[in-house]
Amino acid sequence: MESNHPLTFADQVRAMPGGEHLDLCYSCGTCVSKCMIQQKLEPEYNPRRLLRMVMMDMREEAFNSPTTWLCSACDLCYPACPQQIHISDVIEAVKNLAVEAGYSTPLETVEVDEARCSGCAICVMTCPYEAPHLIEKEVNGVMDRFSEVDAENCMGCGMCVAACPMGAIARPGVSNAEISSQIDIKTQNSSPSLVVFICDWCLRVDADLEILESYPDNVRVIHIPCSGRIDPQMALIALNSGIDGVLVCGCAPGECHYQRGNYVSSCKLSLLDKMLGQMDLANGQVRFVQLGTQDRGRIRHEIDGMLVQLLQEAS
Amino acid sequence: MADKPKLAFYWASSCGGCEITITELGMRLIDVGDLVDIVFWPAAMDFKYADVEALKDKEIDICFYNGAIRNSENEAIAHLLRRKSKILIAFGSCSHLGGIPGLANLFDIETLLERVFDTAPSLDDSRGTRPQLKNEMPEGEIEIPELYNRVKTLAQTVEVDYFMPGCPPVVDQVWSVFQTILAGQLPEKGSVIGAQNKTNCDVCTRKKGSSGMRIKEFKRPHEVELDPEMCFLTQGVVCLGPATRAGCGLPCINGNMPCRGCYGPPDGVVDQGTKLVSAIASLVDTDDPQVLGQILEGVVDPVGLSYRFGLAASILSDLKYGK
Amino acid sequence: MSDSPKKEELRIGVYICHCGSNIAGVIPPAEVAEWASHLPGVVRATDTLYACADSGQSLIKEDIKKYNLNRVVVSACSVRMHETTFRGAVSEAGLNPFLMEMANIREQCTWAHGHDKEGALQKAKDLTAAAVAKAQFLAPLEFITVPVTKKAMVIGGGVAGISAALDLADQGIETILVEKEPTIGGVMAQLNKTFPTMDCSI
Amino acid sequence: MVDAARHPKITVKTYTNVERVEGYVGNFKVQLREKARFVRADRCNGCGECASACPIEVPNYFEMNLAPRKAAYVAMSQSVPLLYTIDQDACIHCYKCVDACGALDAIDFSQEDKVEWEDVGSIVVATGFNHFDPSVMPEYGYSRYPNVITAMEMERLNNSAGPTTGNLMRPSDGQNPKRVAIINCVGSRDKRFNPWCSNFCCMYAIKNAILLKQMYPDIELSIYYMDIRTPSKGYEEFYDRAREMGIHFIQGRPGLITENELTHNLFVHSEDVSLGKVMEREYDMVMLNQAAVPQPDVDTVSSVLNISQSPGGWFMEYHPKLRPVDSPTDGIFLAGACQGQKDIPASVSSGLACASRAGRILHSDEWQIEPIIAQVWEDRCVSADGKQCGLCAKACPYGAITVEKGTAAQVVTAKCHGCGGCVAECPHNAITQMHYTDAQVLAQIRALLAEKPEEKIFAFRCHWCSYGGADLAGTSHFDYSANERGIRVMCSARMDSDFIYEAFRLGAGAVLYSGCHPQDCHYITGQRVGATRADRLMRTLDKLGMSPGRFRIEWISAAEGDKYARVINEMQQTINEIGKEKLSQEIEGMKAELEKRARRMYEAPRVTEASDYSDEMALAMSVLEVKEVKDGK
Repeated sequence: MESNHPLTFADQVRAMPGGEHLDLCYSCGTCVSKCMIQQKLEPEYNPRRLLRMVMMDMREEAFNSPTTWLCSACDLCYPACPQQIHISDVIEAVKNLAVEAGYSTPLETVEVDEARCSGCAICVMTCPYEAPHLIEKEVNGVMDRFSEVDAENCMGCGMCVAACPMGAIARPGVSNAEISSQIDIKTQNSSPSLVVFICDWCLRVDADLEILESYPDNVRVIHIPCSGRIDPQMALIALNSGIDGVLVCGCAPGECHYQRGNYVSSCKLSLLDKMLGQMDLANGQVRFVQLGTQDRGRIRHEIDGMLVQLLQEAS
Repeated sequence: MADKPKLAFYWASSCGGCEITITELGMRLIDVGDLVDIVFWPAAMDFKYADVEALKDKEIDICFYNGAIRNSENEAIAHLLRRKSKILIAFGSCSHLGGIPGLANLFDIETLLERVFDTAPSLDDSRGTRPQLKNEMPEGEIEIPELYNRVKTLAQTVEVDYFMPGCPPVVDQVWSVFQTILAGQLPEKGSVIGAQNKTNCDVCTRKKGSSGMRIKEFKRPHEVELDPEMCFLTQGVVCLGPATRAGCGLPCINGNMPCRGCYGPPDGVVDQGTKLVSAIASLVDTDDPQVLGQILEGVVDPVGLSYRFGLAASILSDLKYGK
Repeated sequence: MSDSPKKEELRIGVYICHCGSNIAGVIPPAEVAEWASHLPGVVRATDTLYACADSGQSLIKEDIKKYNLNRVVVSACSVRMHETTFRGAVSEAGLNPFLMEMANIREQCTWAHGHDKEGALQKAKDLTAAAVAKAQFLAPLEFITVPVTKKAMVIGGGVAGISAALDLADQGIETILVEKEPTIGGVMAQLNKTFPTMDCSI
Repeated sequence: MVDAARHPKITVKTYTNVERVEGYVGNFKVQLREKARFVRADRCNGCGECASACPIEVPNYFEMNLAPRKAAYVAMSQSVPLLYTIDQDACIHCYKCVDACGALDAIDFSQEDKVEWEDVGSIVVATGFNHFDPSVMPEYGYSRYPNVITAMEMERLNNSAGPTTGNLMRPSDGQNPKRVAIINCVGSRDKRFNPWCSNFCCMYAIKNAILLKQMYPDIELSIYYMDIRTPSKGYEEFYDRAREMGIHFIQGRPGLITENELTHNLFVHSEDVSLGKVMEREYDMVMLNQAAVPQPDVDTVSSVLNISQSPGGWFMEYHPKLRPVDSPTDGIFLAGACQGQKDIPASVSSGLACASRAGRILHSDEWQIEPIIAQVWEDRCVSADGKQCGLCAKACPYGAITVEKGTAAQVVTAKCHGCGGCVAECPHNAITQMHYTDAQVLAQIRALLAEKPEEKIFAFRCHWCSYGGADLAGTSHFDYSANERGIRVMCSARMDSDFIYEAFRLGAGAVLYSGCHPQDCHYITGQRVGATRADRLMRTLDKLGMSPGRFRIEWISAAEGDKYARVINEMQQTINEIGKEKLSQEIEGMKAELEKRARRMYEAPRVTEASDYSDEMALAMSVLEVKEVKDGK
């Protein structure tokens, strides 16, 4: 029945694709328990409450809620939702409305250095959120092409930073230099040195984070937002600086927080492995493991296993 | 310079294309001849090593050294010319990055010699002979240079003042470099001359990929009808353009063939190969782990593809042979 | 075979039910009744607030006697709801129950076409006319009686099956309790205590 | 249980399957197959010697496979009847049991399945329900994490007759758990598995919690719930009692369970909805309160008994409110959870209700059946003048028609259920169905298509399914086009092709031919007869050049109100797309052809009269319209 009163905030969201079944939500909390953002990033993050705000037409609260901005549509929650509501679509709809209303994202997003950018559009093709796009601009009299990042869509995962062959795109805190500078291990004893690049989202439980910190300093842990942020060059720099092994940890297939970071890094590392093989250097020095949300305690096996293998390799 | 500047050319381990590119200057070679005094150019003029040794140190103003360091002779002459010349330019991909000879780093010496002297298809019977460093000949004892285990670039052997990339460097760039030298406007030491600082994509006019456009299957250039208007990556063909310095005027891309990366990495990038691998791996379009493996089968020879010219200068070589 | 028609004079009574507001909320029953009164063979047409209620049924019964009706058409709810009710009412007034025909102008008209009142009204008239048309060819029928085997079968030996079997048996009916497992008891027998009284389950 | 076995009037037949059911209310014939137990019921005294001698052990379904049983077994010690059974799949024929039985000589391996027919007046179906297997929910790790168990496994573990004689032990290390979590709605209220609420699990969770608290006072118990539903008398007080005993109630459906590999302790990840905070709590054991689902063999039972199912697989009742324990077939009643999820009080009361409903029939000497059966017109039946026909007999699902050459077909009144299939199949209109004669149906068709037929969507619906579906569309207020005009016959087998030709001849815009889904048909194979005729009609009408979509065949159950509304709206869409002029052209174009086909209808008795009457009716209806406009009403 077409009602003639003006479209409420909830109606607008319902009109968006994925927002149709919004009202089926009976606030059971499964999505919040599957999602890791509240645990790892923002205590106020709560998709269930955002749906309630939409249903109750609480427009301003919804625009100001961190949930609107931090959801990276990884869809861990959607297959678990008993009412089969596409929660990330609803959040995206709210975000689009918020952007229209002039709100902006609190997230650290990437910027393009136009002095270096050659407009090759690799970042445009890589980004799962379609944040970068090519623009034409006149620079001292000559038309030139650059990539420009739409801050509202950028989730700050850094996949484009690793993909850019020029290093022309960067996010403060995870630039190539800042990561490479952490690759140094001064080993005194004979135990093998290992660099562990680990994404922020593949260890679900805090207990596993403690395991990670419990290793002596011959194991150097480098946190990156997504395993997709890894660049094979960093692995080579590590090996070249005398480090014995490189372990890259990403999320299990289908569970990447930024949708495709784990596939991207598994491609990079298998190509790197193939190249090391061609140079007959392939002896398991570089490994990529994918940890699922239910793989509690597996990080210990992976690191211990690698250290043992490196020890055998060395002797 | 008071009188005519002294110029030297040397041809180490390379195909000689860089020498020919000088001759391509054509009539302009004559003007160069008037302005400069070429004191050493084994490929074109009959100078001997003794003539170079006879020169005072730093007497040669500019020395164009092309070719990788493959054997003891290349190294010796490199040191000699370093001593004798004020400015030493690594001319062409081989001296700049190792070039095609650099690909020898994929194999150790024994495999190479075995291939050449034993198992090569053109051999009818191989008695396992190997070249000897010293040989007694009727005319007397002759020596041949010793083959090093690792192909090195010029900069990995001696201190190099300027780098001029290209396989070979395009003749117009050579001419413009001559002019800058004659005008004495060379930039500060260690920089790359005869090329721009951004990548080929900056100058390439093909239509680039849009968001979400990804590679479902890698194809080799001969396996697909290449569309001259579209960027190669959007057609699943790996082009090294995005990771290669601009300056060659895109002869390959305009000839509808993907760029092979001979001009080396752009400013600020150390290792061209891993940068390219990182880029194309980001474009693979699947979220099914099994399909991932099949797609990567399409990249048949990753080292040959991404390090066609830069293997000697790459970290992979350092890893294999140690610093 | 009573289908050969005696040329008896058709006296059809048509009753349009309001069903409170379920029908009257969408279409005007009085108008339908007035319209139906002009249909051939119709001698009595009126609307009633609740045809299935006692008042509605007694109105039909009195009309059958008063107008000497030999067919009755009731436009009201679904046949699955009150066909037995109206057959009962009609037979109490001495008319063969199978000379009553219903038209479903609630579930299949007003409730489904609330958005198109005009269309619903036209449809209600047509459905009533169809019932009147069929009424013209209705013949009196007698229920067929069949003998009843005085035995019951309960398939499934769980708590529900056992309760049914026990009750039937206590009514003196021979009962066969069939269970596919080796023992009766079903899921209940597997339980330890049962809520809310926490007593045993066997 | 025991008094059911001892009751003089009850004969208990266990290890027996129902294979075929025939007949009708008051006169059912049921074929039972008593599977061979290889134990003589008259001799076995349940001593169990054979079991202790038997070398074979297989998982015991009764103990939820937590404990073994022998090939010669009784499900539980209080089995009724206390009669051992030898499981053919497990038995290796070592005959040790025979020696152990000794003089009693109760074991007899020559036993065969016993198949017999039983005459009964009424049938009560009480086949019960099954439990949802949570292993299809990887997030809870059932069958991967040893200490995650289901509700029924918990029931057996803390049952004194159970595998651990009532001592609750953790499967991983046999210790008594200190911290136990119960997770509700596992597989219930979940669109991925079962959308319904299983009715009793909230109370079931509270019962288990209280039981455990009583057995192990220092145990720590948490129940994860979305809503606690305690609807009946005494239930809310039961819930309060649990709270007072210190059982934690955490509102928030857990999204995930992870396990510590070494200790096999479980971590339940959930949002505490009241606090809005994600939390992870450690437990020694987790019980998954699994959903109630229909029995796996529900399709076989519904086809044997000829009763239909509502969505999800529960048996469908005649009317959810007015006749909740009756099945659509007279004389068959649905007791307990097989009709829908129920707790024990509800199951018992529905069992007792079925007893009284069945009693209604069984206490009367005779039972009335609606007189809507078929009748033959001997003078028109060609078999009477020696021709070979018998089409009516072939169409009858119940074999109620006997045809011998030289005499007219005979209908056995008792066997005829009144589907009308024979009437529509007879090419000579020599057989009619009381209360649904050709004349009556034709009169309805003509009255309904008297005004602007090209706008109308004419729907033939069968009483049991699609008419019920149309009703449900109304009760659920699914709007559909008011141009629909529908008539009701008992079965789609009754929908004579002449009716369809007649409807199109009169200019109907579109015609819907609808009935039950194949397995739901009230008359066993009636639907198949209707379906073959409908397909033939579709081909003929296509050949005649009818635009696609104007004649549509849809099988709609009484539970598919939304489908009925959708189909009618789609047909309205089709008519709009075809457009008025093309439609009337098509109707005119096909008139002659349809006239030829519908002519056969007019030879039927009284049909001619019906047509004159209908003309009179159509005229009256149109005049009334005109009159109305004139009077400006």
